[in-house]
Amino acid sequence: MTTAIDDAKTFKAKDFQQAHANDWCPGCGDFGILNAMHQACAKLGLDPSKVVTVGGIGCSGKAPYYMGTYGVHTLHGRPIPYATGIKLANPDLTVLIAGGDGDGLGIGAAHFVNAGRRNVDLTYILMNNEVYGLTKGQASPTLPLGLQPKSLAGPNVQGKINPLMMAFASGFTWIGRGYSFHVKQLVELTQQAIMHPGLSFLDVAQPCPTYNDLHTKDWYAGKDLEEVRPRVRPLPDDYDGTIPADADEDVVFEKMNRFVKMAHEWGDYIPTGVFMENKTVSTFAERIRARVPTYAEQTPAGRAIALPDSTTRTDLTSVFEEFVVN
Amino acid sequence: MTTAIDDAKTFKAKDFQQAHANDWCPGCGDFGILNAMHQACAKLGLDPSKVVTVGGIGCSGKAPYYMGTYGVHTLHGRPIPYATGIKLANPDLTVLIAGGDGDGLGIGAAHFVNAGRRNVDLTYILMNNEVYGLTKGQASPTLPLGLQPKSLAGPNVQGKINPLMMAFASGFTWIGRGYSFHVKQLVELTQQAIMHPGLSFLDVAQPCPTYNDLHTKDWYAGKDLEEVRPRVRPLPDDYDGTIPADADEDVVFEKMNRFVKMAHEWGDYIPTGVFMENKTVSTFAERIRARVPTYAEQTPAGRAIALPDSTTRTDLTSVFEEFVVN
Amino acid sequence: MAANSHHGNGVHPAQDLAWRVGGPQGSGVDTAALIFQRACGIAGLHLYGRREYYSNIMGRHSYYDVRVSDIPKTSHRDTLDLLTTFDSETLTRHILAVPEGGGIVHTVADGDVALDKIVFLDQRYRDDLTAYLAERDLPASTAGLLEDARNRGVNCFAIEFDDIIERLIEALEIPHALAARTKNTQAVAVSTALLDFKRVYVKKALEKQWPGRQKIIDLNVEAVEQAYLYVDAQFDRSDFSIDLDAAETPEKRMLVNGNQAVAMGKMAGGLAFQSYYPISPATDESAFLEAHEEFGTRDGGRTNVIVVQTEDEISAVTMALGAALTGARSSTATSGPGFALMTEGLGWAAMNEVPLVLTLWQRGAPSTGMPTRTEQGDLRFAAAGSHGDFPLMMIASGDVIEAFYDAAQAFNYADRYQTVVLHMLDKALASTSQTIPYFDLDRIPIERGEIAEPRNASDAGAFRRFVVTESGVSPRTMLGQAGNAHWTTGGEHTEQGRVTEDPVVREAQMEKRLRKMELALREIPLEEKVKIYGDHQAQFTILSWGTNKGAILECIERLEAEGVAARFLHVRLILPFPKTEIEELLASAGPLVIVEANFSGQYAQILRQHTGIQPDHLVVKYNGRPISAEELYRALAQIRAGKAGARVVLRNPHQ
Amino acid sequence: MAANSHHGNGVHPAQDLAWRVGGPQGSGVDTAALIFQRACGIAGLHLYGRREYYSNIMGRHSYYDVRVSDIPKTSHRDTLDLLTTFDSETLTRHILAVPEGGGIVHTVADGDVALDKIVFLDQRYRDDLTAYLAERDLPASTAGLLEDARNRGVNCFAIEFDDIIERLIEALEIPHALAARTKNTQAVAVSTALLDFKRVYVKKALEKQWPGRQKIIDLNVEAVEQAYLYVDAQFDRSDFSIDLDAAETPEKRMLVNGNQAVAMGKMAGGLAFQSYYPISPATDESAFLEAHEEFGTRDGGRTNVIVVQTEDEISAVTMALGAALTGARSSTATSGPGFALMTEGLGWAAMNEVPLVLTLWQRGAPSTGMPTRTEQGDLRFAAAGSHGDFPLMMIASGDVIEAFYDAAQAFNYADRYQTVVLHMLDKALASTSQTIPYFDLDRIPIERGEIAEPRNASDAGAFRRFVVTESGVSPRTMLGQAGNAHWTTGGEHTEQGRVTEDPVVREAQMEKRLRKMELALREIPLEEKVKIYGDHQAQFTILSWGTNKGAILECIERLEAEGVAARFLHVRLILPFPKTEIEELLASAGPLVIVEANFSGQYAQILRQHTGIQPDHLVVKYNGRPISAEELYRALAQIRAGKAGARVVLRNPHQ
Ligand SMILES: Cc1ncc(C[n+]2csc(CCOP(=O)(O)OP(=O)(O)O)c2C)c(N)n1
Ligand SMILES: Cc1ncc(C[n+]2csc(CCOP(=O)(O)OP(=O)(O)O)c2C)c(N)n1
Ligand code: SF4
Ligand code: SF4
Ligand SMILES: [Mg+2]
Ligand SMILES: [Mg+2]
Repeated sequence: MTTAIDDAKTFKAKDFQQAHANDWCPGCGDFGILNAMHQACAKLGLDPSKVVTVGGIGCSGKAPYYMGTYGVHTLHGRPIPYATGIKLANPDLTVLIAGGDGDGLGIGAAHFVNAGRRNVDLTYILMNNEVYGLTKGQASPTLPLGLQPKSLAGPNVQGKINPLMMAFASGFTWIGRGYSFHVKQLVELTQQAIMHPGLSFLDVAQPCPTYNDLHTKDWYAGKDLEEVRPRVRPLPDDYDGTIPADADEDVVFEKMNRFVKMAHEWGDYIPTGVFMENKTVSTFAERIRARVPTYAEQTPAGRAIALPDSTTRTDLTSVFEEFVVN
Repeated sequence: MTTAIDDAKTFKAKDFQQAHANDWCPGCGDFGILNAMHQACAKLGLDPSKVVTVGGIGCSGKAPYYMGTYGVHTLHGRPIPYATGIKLANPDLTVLIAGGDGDGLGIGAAHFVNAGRRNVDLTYILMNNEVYGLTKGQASPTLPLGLQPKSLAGPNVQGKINPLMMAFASGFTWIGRGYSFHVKQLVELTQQAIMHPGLSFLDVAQPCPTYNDLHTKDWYAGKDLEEVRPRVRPLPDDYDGTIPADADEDVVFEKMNRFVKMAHEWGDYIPTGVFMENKTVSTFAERIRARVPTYAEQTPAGRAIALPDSTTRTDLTSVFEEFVVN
Repeated sequence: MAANSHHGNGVHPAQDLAWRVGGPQGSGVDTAALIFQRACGIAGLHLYGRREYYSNIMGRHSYYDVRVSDIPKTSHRDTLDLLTTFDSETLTRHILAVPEGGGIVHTVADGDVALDKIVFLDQRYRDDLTAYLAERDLPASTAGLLEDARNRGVNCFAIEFDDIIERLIEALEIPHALAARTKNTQAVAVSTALLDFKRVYVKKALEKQWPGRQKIIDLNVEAVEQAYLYVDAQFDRSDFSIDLDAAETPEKRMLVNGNQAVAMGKMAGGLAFQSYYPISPATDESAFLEAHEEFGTRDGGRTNVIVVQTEDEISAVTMALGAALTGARSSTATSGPGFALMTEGLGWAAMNEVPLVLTLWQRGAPSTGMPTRTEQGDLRFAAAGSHGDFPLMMIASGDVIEAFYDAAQAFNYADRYQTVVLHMLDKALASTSQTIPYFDLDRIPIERGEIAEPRNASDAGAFRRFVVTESGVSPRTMLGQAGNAHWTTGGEHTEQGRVTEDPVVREAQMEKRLRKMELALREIPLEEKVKIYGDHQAQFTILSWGTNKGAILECIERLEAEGVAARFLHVRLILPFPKTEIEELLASAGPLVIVEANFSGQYAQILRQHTGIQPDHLVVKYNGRPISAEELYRALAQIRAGKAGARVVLRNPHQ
Repeated sequence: MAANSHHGNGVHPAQDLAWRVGGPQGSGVDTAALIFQRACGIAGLHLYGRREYYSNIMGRHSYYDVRVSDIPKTSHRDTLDLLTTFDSETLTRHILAVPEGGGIVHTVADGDVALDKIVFLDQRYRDDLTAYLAERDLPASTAGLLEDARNRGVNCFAIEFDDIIERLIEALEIPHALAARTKNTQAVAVSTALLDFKRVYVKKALEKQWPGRQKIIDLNVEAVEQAYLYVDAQFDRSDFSIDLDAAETPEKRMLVNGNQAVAMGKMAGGLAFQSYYPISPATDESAFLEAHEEFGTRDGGRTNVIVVQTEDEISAVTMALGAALTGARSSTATSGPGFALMTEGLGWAAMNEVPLVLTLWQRGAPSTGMPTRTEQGDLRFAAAGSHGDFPLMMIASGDVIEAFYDAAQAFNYADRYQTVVLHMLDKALASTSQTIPYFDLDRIPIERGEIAEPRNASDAGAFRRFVVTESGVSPRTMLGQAGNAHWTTGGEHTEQGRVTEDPVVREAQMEKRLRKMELALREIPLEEKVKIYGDHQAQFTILSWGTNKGAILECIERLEAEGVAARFLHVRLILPFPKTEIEELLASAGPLVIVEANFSGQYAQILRQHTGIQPDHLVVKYNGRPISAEELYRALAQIRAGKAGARVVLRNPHQ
């Protein structure tokens, strides 16, 4: 969820851009995703100083450099725990994660899975090109079994992880999919993901023209199909992934079934849109506040730790008493 | 899948037992699981020298010491990659993994998820007690949100991972659930899991009388229910989780829906049995053999690497030729 | 007669009692030890407690040593005055630690158990004992061991707890099951009765143990009464000359162990965020914080520390780093295996100059090692920290009090020098409890280092977070500060934090980062680097680090009492290496003895690496048990007698 | 005149050409370099190639150095004979490396580009160049730089590639797009034409480049022809006196880089299982194995190596350990960040005495550092390896040939001493190619160490896998052997591999494990520990490890030619530390210079730690680029002249 809209100054997409040279390959799908991030932040009226873009390691992981926000370029596979620490310590910040499919679902999968248990208010954008871009095109965990993009010595011997199913099984409360060259829709999805008051996962199909010579822009556009038609198309009109806070079991099961069916659609139809918004789950901040009421006012980043005389503000007298032995 | 039955000598359950003292707590559910492992191995006529029990770290992870097989007590969270290396290097071995819920779905979750992509012929038994037993009762990734077993300072602030859903989303090809005190059923499930020629996941609900004071043996037996009735009961009679090799899309979706519904049942009814056996997916060994035909005969553990004169058997002449520059 | 009269060497003051209680894990050993300690504490005595246990939840052997004295003691004792056993295994394992004049409490049933019926006895130990008994023509059973003990002049007290329970049932008219629940209390009371310790202290201890739960208190008070009566009736105490007397004191004393001290020290130091993954012997620190997430402030309010249990140690360290970037004082705590998973994050922190306190509770290594046994074996690895060259600070605490103040001070170092501060502790300290006065919160300064002002949005260009300065310190900013946006990255970077591969910028940033350690060496006072004990002028020098401190201090005192001048250098700041000071301190030519609880003398290696200096004798212990003053004293005696080699290994097969 | 005539110092033999080609990543720099190298190789010349590139896929600057010579060279050169540029950025970055008499090839368009239009130029470098040009009253553009070059006596050749393409279109009647695809070939041909190198070699190179693809070959052959014609027509080559002549040889030579050499060495050494996670600069080794999973055997069959790409490095190392337990020779390869994640597994391997070869390709550190730049900065961390004390072997290779044989030998060490062998390499070697003869497979022994026989099921009791022996080596067995069942665990264990906390068993196992390293020191011959080059008697000693070897060897030769006797000790076995030999070798008192590519002199620290010996001078470089013979020679000259401090940093702002 975003912080309140700043009405003192309105920021434009260009406030979220960076003049610094971008070193992604020409035609890389990452550009569309970045563009959507710029626009979404601007449309939401965020203050760049209150936004942190957290990157993994990979081509995708360089996104923070191209955002005019605070940028944290973390370790391979670790953007989720970094982002979690940032958000929990300073809940005023809007925290975006941009990372690759290898980063998130390979080396980082334990964090992905366990992030679902927490439902911290983060927006995770997966730049999903089915390969390890920056290390030169190896298979990533989202590359289907048996395919052989150009860097592989043989057909892929490992199967594919379905990111949407993984997010669902892990407990993400907002799940969507976009396509990097459908920027308009992607802006909307990114905005919604940011606005969602919990853990959002936006899987973005991203052509990697350099290494993924199978699922190219043309392929996503369905140019190889008998009847040319984009493979990436919105979810059916009647699809509604929202699980209301008061949903009963039957509603939940019905939603789940539809979700699972749509999440498994992939091939000649790759649905995009909001797959699920689960309103039945409390956020981690809510859970902490229930346990630690002072957290509402005294955040780790915001609270004073020293008295004016620069000695500690902490009082442990009552804690000491617990230990008195005589 | 098990190796061929040894008809020279038949081994009994006691051949798989160990005289060495067991240091699990009295009443620990792990005993039932161990018992089932002994019996299943004996019933399958396995040769203890050809079985490797791979343990994680935790109370559960001590299982290898109580098996009369080769035992590999690995690192916390890592039994899957160890077992994978063992099985790939020596496909003649039957490789069982025994590990805890924290081990498998917390620190080891990245391996769990990515094991699903490989479908190596392993049997993974999750000793699921919802707590970190050996470190004295902290919440594990399978403990539901808001519960407070006795070691916790407050209600659990993290949600629960559904192990069956996780295995499904990851791509395990055999998924079952048993209960540690329903040993007869557990023996059958363990046998089936071992016989399955791919990656099997057997989630076993395991009371931890020492730390999990919520989901006790009595609780599983439903003694607290209005109408006393075991919570752990077999899947409905008409449930059939088998996805045949030639299943069409509709069948797959129907199976999936039923699976998802049953996998989400948890509370007053905790279904046990075989949730899914997916026969549509090739094993990793098959995939390797397709790429490396000699693997069928020359396994990493079995192949010769030296000539009789103790120089290398490797011939690289044709490889050297690739590099000739002049 | 006062405790320990059989130690005729005159070193120990009148009151110095070593009591050990042991039994299967989960059988109430800890409760018994706590009641005993409370009783002694109430009687105004000082306590030094130490817990040993297996990596097991229930059933395997554990024991608790309590040393009781008039003045504070800083080591456990290998020789016991009284051993109280809950089972035959305990008897077996510790009976040889009781010398002539000492006492042993055991149940009648445990008095004759064959060694090979004791399932958890290590085969090695069983074999050794069997041989020991065979040599003496005694049976391989507890009966044989007890006979041997009696032959050695040990007083053996066989207790029929059922008799006490019977009398308790009679006295209170309660069911058997209830009466039987007082077994721990009975065991304590039998012990204190044998020591002729006033029962009123034990009774008061029960009130502290179960405050407000009067029924339980009454029940246990009666159990004490009956146990005392039983002892009086059964035994002629005149054989057993060890007594325990009270020593009233007005001072309020806490009984605190290392885990607790560090947790409180962190709270005092302003810890705002701790992420952790459970691992022995670190867990209890975080569990303590979790149980104290909200606490008071000295300006009259309340505040909190947020504690997150993560999915693994990688997440623990990187989550703490995320929090630290926002300005929150952040920390994580772990042990060797967890630390191994944190090293990548540690390098990232150093590269990005993020203040992070990483508390490392060492345990028996390598690998899983001995999770519940102590060692100082992670020093080399931790001092390397991560791949590459970078600034790393490392401090080590010697006891519970130091652990508290160091834990707080670590945050000041981290903020001032903007890097990781590794706080080295170990299992020995984690489960060592000491009686100490309240910690002094006035002595906890908060120094946050150089911080940049927020800027106007009009200040063009990214903030120069990593500006090259002479000191090496670049004023930092926190995520979310107006106008100070910049980047952080594990890659080499420009002053703004953008990845760069420019060779000159690379050199400048490397040099800047490392310069901070020179600054630290200039700024940090001597006493925070090395503490000198004993005779400052003495030539005979013992050098050590961490928790060997207590045993060494006792040895130094004992040597002093014998007229031998010795000096003890306790290294507190391990990294950056205080070369100038240490070279100066070691310049005088006397024999140098280094004491470490690891195999290879890891600190000795660091010392030689930086100074070329080698110890004349390296005393090491690596069997998972802490060094005791007694064994160290013997080793020093050998060294002084010229009978020791360059390497002395402390061994004790009976622990 | 033969190449390098402007180097008047007489050290280099007649032929010694330094060519550099650079351009944006993905623009064909590597292809151009390969064609050039093939042409030179076919002409019988020796090659030393080196690749520098950014952590980027497309667009950022990369370059390739090729040194061509009659006799093998072992270092790159900082001063270039000919620089061929694909873009203005390359011109900017390298023009100052071309001295008087050298040549530069650039396009006409690149001849006048403002520095601030070159987007990827580091601000630091742009500022420096701008200042440099301003001092000389020249514009801040490539035009200014070229003018400066001409002023310095450099020959600048502005090429209009469109003209060549035009002629090619005319000659072959092909579309423009097709003709334009020969740009790399043209760039090579323009360069070789300027060097007056016979075009036939370039043409032959094209056949090797695209074997069997005659259309492409024909097209490119014509491009060569047109380029030569263009150069003849446009330039008066008499100004540019550097030539390249052929030197026929009957010897078949391979052009192999470090990644390839290690992969082949592992195959030769019997590698059966490799698991890995991609990371620069290690990936190419595993990718090579993946592409050669099946291969021939010397007994006429075929066999394989199984390669698994894992989800992370933790999985990579532990999967390899699983495979190793079955007896398969197993390995993994990584770089610093990946290694940080492998340390827990490494400790487990050492604890369980599992043979494992871990190949560590070092890169700029700490943290993510400079992924595609070189450094020897992981030594300290890798040598610590994991928490605790345990046996660890570490070897380091100096060049492509050593890398091959070491990679094979590492498995013999691993099997013999049953522990981890860390094979230290670096990015410099990964992307250094050399012409070398075929490796000699007869020189690859396979020694599997002590292996236990399978037992009958009737042999009661678990197998004593960790039986305590005098040598420290316990005969091992493989999972699945009949009757040898036992356990392995990261916990301290009995001889059967069961977890134990018994202090005596613990001591015995610790001592046994560490004893193996004493055995290794006794058994391993001197030349595998330290190799001595130069004048064995000389007092002036250079000591180093790893890939600095090449640059040092060239310096030693050059010094020899000048009549200065110097000795070079190349440490090959880093751990266990060959104390006896090194102390003996360093006993003679001459000045000692240690050369390392890291900030702190990590090997110098290890040396001092073990021997107390300190170098008189420590020469370090840590800007991510390998040490060149030229810069090292200058540093040594300063040292010999008494003008250098104890610490000499090699810097080069133009790389
Ligand atoms: C611990 C560690 N291992 C490996 C690497 C090397 N590495 C850098 S990027 C990358 C893969 C990136 O793939 P992905 O996450 O899909 O991102 P993409 O480049 O495709 O955007 C790897 C393996 C690393 N930086 N750190
Ligand atoms: C890297 C590492 N971190 C932490 C630990 C400490 N540890 C030992 S067992 C355990 C948890 C075990 O829980 P689970 O996997 O659920 O097994 P259980 O004991 O419940 O059977 C932990 C955290 C460790 N051994 N290694
Ligand atoms: S390699 Fe692929 S993902 Fe990376 S920048 Fe290039 S096109 Fe984009
Ligand atoms: S703590 Fe729980 S899981 Fe562990 S042995 Fe005891 S009962 Fe079993
Ligand atoms: Mg990717
Ligand atoms: Mg558990």
